[in-house]
Amino acid sequence: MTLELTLVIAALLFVVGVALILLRRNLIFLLLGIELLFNAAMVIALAGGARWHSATGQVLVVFMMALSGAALALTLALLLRVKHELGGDSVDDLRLLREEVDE
Amino acid sequence: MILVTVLILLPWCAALWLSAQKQAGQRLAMTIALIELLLTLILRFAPDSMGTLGHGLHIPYLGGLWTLHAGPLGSTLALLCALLIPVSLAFAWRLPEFRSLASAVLVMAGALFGIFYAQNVLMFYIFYEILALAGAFLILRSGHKNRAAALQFLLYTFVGSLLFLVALVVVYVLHGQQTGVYNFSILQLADTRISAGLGIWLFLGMVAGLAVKMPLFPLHSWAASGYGHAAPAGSVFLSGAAVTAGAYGLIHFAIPMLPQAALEFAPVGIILGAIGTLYGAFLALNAANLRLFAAWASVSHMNLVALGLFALQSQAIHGSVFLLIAHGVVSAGLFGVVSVMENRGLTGEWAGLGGLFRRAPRLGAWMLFFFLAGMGLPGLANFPGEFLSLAGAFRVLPWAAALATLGILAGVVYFLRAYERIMLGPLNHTLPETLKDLQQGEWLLFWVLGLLTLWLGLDPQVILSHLGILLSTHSAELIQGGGHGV
Amino acid sequence: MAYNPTLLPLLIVASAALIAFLADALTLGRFMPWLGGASSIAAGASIFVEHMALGADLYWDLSASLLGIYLSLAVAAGLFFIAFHPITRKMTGSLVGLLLTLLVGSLILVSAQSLLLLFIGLELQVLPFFALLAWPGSGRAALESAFKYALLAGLASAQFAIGVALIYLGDGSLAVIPPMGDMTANVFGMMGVLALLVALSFEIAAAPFHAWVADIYQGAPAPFLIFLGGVGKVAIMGALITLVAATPKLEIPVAIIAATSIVVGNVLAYRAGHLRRMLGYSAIAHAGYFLAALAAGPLGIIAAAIYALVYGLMNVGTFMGLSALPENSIAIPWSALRERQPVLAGLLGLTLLALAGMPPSIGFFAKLLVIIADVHDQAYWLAILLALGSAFSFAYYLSALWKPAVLSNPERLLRRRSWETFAALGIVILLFAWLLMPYGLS
Amino acid sequence: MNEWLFLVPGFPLLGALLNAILGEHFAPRQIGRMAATMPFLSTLVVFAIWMTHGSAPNLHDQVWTWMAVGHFQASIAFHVDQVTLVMISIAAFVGFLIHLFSQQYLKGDYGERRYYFYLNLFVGGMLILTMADNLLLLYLGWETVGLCSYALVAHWYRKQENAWAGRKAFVVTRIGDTALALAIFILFAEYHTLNYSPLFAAVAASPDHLALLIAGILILIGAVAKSAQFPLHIWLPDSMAGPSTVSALIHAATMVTAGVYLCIRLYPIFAAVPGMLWVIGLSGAFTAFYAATCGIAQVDIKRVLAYSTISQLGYMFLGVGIGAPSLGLFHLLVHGCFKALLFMGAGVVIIIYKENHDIRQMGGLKKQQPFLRWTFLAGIFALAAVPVISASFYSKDAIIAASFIVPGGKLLWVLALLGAVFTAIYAFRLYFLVFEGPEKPGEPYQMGWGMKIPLGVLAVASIGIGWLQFPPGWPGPKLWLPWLAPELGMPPAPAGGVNIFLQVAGSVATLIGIAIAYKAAQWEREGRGLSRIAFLFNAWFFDRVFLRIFPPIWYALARVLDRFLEQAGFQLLLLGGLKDGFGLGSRVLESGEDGLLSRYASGMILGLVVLLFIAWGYLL
Repeated sequence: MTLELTLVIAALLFVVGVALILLRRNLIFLLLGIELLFNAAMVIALAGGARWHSATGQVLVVFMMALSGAALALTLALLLRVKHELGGDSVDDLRLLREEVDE
Repeated sequence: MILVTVLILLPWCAALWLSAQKQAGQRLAMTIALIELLLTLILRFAPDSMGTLGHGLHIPYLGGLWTLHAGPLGSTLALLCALLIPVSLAFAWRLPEFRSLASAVLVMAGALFGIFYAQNVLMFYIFYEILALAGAFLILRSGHKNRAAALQFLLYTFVGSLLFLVALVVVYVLHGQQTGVYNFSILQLADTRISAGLGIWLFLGMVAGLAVKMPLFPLHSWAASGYGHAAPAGSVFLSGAAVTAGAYGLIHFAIPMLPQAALEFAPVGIILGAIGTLYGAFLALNAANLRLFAAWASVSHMNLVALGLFALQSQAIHGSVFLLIAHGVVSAGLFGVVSVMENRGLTGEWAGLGGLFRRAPRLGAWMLFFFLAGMGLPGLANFPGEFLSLAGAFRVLPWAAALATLGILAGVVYFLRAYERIMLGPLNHTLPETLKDLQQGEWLLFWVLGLLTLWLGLDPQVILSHLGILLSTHSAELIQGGGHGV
Repeated sequence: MAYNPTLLPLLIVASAALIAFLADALTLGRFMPWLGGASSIAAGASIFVEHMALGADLYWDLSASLLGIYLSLAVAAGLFFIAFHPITRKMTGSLVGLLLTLLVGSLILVSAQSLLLLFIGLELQVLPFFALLAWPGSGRAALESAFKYALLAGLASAQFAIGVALIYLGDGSLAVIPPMGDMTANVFGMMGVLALLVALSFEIAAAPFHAWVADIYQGAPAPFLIFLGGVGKVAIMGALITLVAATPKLEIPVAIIAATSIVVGNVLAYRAGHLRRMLGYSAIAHAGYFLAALAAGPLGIIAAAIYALVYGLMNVGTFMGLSALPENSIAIPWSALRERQPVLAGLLGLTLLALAGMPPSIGFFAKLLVIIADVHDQAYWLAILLALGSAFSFAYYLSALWKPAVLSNPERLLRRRSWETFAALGIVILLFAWLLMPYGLS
Repeated sequence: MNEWLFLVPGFPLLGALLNAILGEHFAPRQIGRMAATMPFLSTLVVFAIWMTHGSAPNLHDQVWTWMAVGHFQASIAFHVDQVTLVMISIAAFVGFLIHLFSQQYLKGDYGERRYYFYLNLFVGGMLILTMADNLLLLYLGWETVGLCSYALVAHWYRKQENAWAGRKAFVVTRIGDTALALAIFILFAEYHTLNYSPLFAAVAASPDHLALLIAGILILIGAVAKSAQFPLHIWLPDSMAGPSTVSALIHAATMVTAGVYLCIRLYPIFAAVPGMLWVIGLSGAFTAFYAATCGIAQVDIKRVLAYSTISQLGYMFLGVGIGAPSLGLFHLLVHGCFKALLFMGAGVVIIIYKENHDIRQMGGLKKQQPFLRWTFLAGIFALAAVPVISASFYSKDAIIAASFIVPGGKLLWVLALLGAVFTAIYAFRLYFLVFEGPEKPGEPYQMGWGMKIPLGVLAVASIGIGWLQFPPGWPGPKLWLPWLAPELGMPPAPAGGVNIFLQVAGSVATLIGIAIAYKAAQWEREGRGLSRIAFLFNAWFFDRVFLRIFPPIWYALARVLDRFLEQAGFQLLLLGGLKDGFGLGSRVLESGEDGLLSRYASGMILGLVVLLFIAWGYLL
């Protein structure tokens, strides 16, 4: 029973994360979305660990935390520079590189 | 072996050297061309040069990539191409873009020699693609420098040749699975047992790749824009020599590999060839200017070659090869006349021409000579080829060959109408005053081409008897069964 | 994990990376590219030495070692090349360090047999680019490309994590080839493998996940694209090879992605005005060709490995050529390039032809191998699609060759004597490397 | 003698070659003289053949193998038998006379060298055509003479209508050549050989009626086009635009007779198919009648002679059609002489009247040019077949008579007789208008010996040559038919009462014609002559109808093919479609590339969902 429950939670996390990425315009929320996806992964990993009664689930979670943290840190640093140099932190400010469809 | 390797690599090095230089290397290009001619003559008529010349670059799964084999057909066509190099360079002598044209022609020549002496089908394919690229480069760099025409030429040939590659690989894999030997040499691939259904698809792929080059009817629209926009001197080589690659590929590689499928494709090939002959004739009649006129005339002749080739009948295939060679010389003459006129400042539009005979009788005489050769007048180069192709195809599919025979009538109509619009009638006032007749150089060039056309017309045996058995023994028996008769 | 010979290459490069990071503090930055280059060559040599060694979680099998050697040599060549590029004037130490971590990540990715290692390799390989793409001294476009790449790579690694977790949930072991059956035995495993496939397809810009590649190629500074296209992408292809080798059931989705990539890549590239965007789109098509090889069974695996290697080489050649051009050049100023850098112009022209698949170059032979593999596997439709795609690719590659752009002042073209040698070496490889190819097959 | 045969066509061809190579370095007069000597040398060789093998010529000279592929073998080989001997005598001798005549006729004309080049090439081509021993070599000669006729008709190319007339001649004859080529293919497909003797043996051995019928019809079309028979005759009247010497040689003596020669040579093929001969006879008879009716209403002196040629050729075809090829050949010989004479005479008349061809503005020339008048009168006698004293009484009337007794020949006889009447009318109408009546003086013109000899010789021939073969029942030499019998067999000969009735009918028809001609000439002078009948003047409007139907259709087809199939079809639909298709595709995909980050992410997520869906559907 608990396995299905955890999977439902993970699925919810996944869906919310995806929704955040697709709908919000502010870049911070995009990062939040990615963080939620990572959390969903961690929940599944824990469920796996519990199911197979082995510690590798937790080892996996620890690694995911470390790596997601590293990735997010760097992205936030870039976000700072983007806010500073491109003048805004919403998705529309990142329109410099695009296909000139009108030509 | 070394002779052929020199024959292939020399023009490429020369082309590289030419493009690196600043001033136009007319003299260099011409000497290279003449050396090439000499080499092919030696190779063609040296006593022991027939048969496999040597192996090289043996790669485990792909077979020897540099195995050279001087067959009678290959070396004869090589001789034709070697002859056309100096001719096209001579016609392009005073063009501003001589350097790029000459380097393109030399690269094409090297690729063509590679094709004719290749024994490994993959090597044939590689040279075939280089030829196509060099051809596109020639169209791009000479004449109107039209990029769309070059791109169209390129895409037509490449889409076709890659389909040929896929078909080739299928045959190669099937052969490997049947005999365990993975090799691209034609001797091995010739006797793979392929089921009829698959065989037809494969042959269609191969025809798509090879028949595009000799513009078979549905795949021909690159020819008009290609020849129309390239400089006529370039088109001399493009329409004279480059088209032989497609026909040679069909005879030497495609048909031996899939004889059964070739037999089933024969009626379709004849019909397409017949339609193409008439179609080319009609469009030449309606051509907007002289270049397009010569282009469509060349398309019409090449479709007649295709007709003879696909008839898979001994007279027809000999006739089609002879017509291929004759077409090389005659179209060199035709495009030569166009290029001579353009050197004299004539735009080639019909309105700007008329009554030229009064000013340039020599040019008029030679133009009539090559128009007559184009019409298939007996005694000139095209007639033996046309007759044998049509007679042979007639035995296979009478009504289609009869349709193509109308091409003889159509030929007269469009050639003479063009001749009258250019040469006869009252003198056109817009003609430049300084219009000179043929000078010594051009006069000699036309004499060479003219005598060759006359000699081929009156004594075709010089080529026909040396062509050897065109349908390889293997496919000949199979086709014998098909009731085509020798 | 006790010391094991298979870890040797990683140790060499990791230590060199650490030294490089410290070097900036000791103002020894200028020598770091040479140190980095030497260490990666040493790593390559060590891979060559323990050819076919099976470690705890690293297994240098045929394709892995082939790609491993290539990766290290490519990074070495890249380092020697950018040593002379103006962009590396500031913080060369940390730059080299980042590139070496990229190499470590790639080597892990190529040879890993355990999911966790794959995940770490992926992260190690992706993170350096967040910084590299927006290196100080490159414009605002570079910054935007870096951020886009960072965010989307984060999304991909999240999916990768979900995949790993699901597979672990499914069969309880993190090994790519689990003890009993393969990963897709159960439903979770299946979904997990698909998530992995999606994440990795994103990284090599395969069709449905291709949107990012054009912007990054347009914005990012050219020298670092040598590494993104030439090294990073090839490593991910190595990972895909191990993945698909372990789970044959993936061949149908891979085939589907391959077909869509070929079509989408060629169609997009056809009208791309900007040179870099065209290269980006054509990268989609090449990912498609690679996946087409992958979808062709055992012989396909070898063909895919060779195609990955050849594609990497071509990419390195292309971006070496482009890094001599000023950043915002829409098309290649051939006349100016030919005067100032004749050999580099030759290399650039030849690589474009090789990318298109012009016969004498290895590009053609790689494609030929892929076609042979597809035909061997009776996937005729894929072979024909590949043939048509590469035939059509000539249209936009050659229009890049033919569209002459006029450069306002030729001085902005970078002139380096040493780059001539790189270019000459590149041309030799491009023209004659196919001689060695069949031996790779045997 | 065998190995010298190649000299007969060889000399004129050599002349042409020399002219082509060295022509520019010599004065036109020297070229003219060199050109004239060539047919003279050929005539000498032919004369030698007459002397040595006159009675039963059967010479063969294999020069070299032209084409040999598989079992098919065609070679450049010459063969002379009775029929060929007659033909080459005409071609060589009349050719020489024309060369002689043109020395003065075309002196100082522009393009004189070109004229002699093509004249020599023509004579060579005609000799090859007649001496060929296989159909392929015949086809070579056939096309060479076609080419020369094009070039010579368009000799004065500076006027557009002359160039157009030349082209029209070549195109119409080329229609026949295409038919002939098809016939050659059929024979090649059926019997695998094109040499005459093996071909006839194979035809006799296994006559496949359908193939031979089609081949026969196609050969007839070829002959009809070359010999300007109805309906493909429209090119002959227009090709009068060329010099008169050209008309004399090509459109009287040699080229137009090639069609008749072909039918005589391939007689066994026609004979093998029942009813085929009658078709030839009908076409000949009808053309004879049709052309004669048109002849009476012409005003241009050369057009009268052109229609007369068409009509006389009709008689020759009639001769072959009723199973009397030897009579046809006899009339061919006779016609060759007097028609060449008439054309040359007309040429001089045109010079005298300063290039004015209209016979209504001529008259009374007999006082000014007595010699021309008497020679022209001899020709007119022969043309009208005046009883006893003219040659064609012995040849044409024999054909008309023979046609009566052939099964189904009554219709042919009636047509032929009417034709004979009309022939007499236009012949003497021409003579009376030009030479008799009130005198309209032209330019004084002194004919040199170069012109007088040909006219004199041909005048004598057109009177005397008929005596070779007296009609049945008459005393006198009957050499012609027995000489040709071994090769062409004896023609049907009417006997007793019927014979006399037919001979009288023929003579009476001619005399009636002469009387009508006298009245017609007077009407013509008063301005209300036969020429005002538009129907006859425009040759039953055939020419106009033909020109309004076929060329426009041909050019329209070319335009349609060019605009719709090539430009619209291939360029627009196929290539344009592909290009736009790609353009559209890339525009759609590009919309996904507008730089918006969240759209990229959506691409990824969408991809994952789709993949999961496919995997779920497929795998579980």
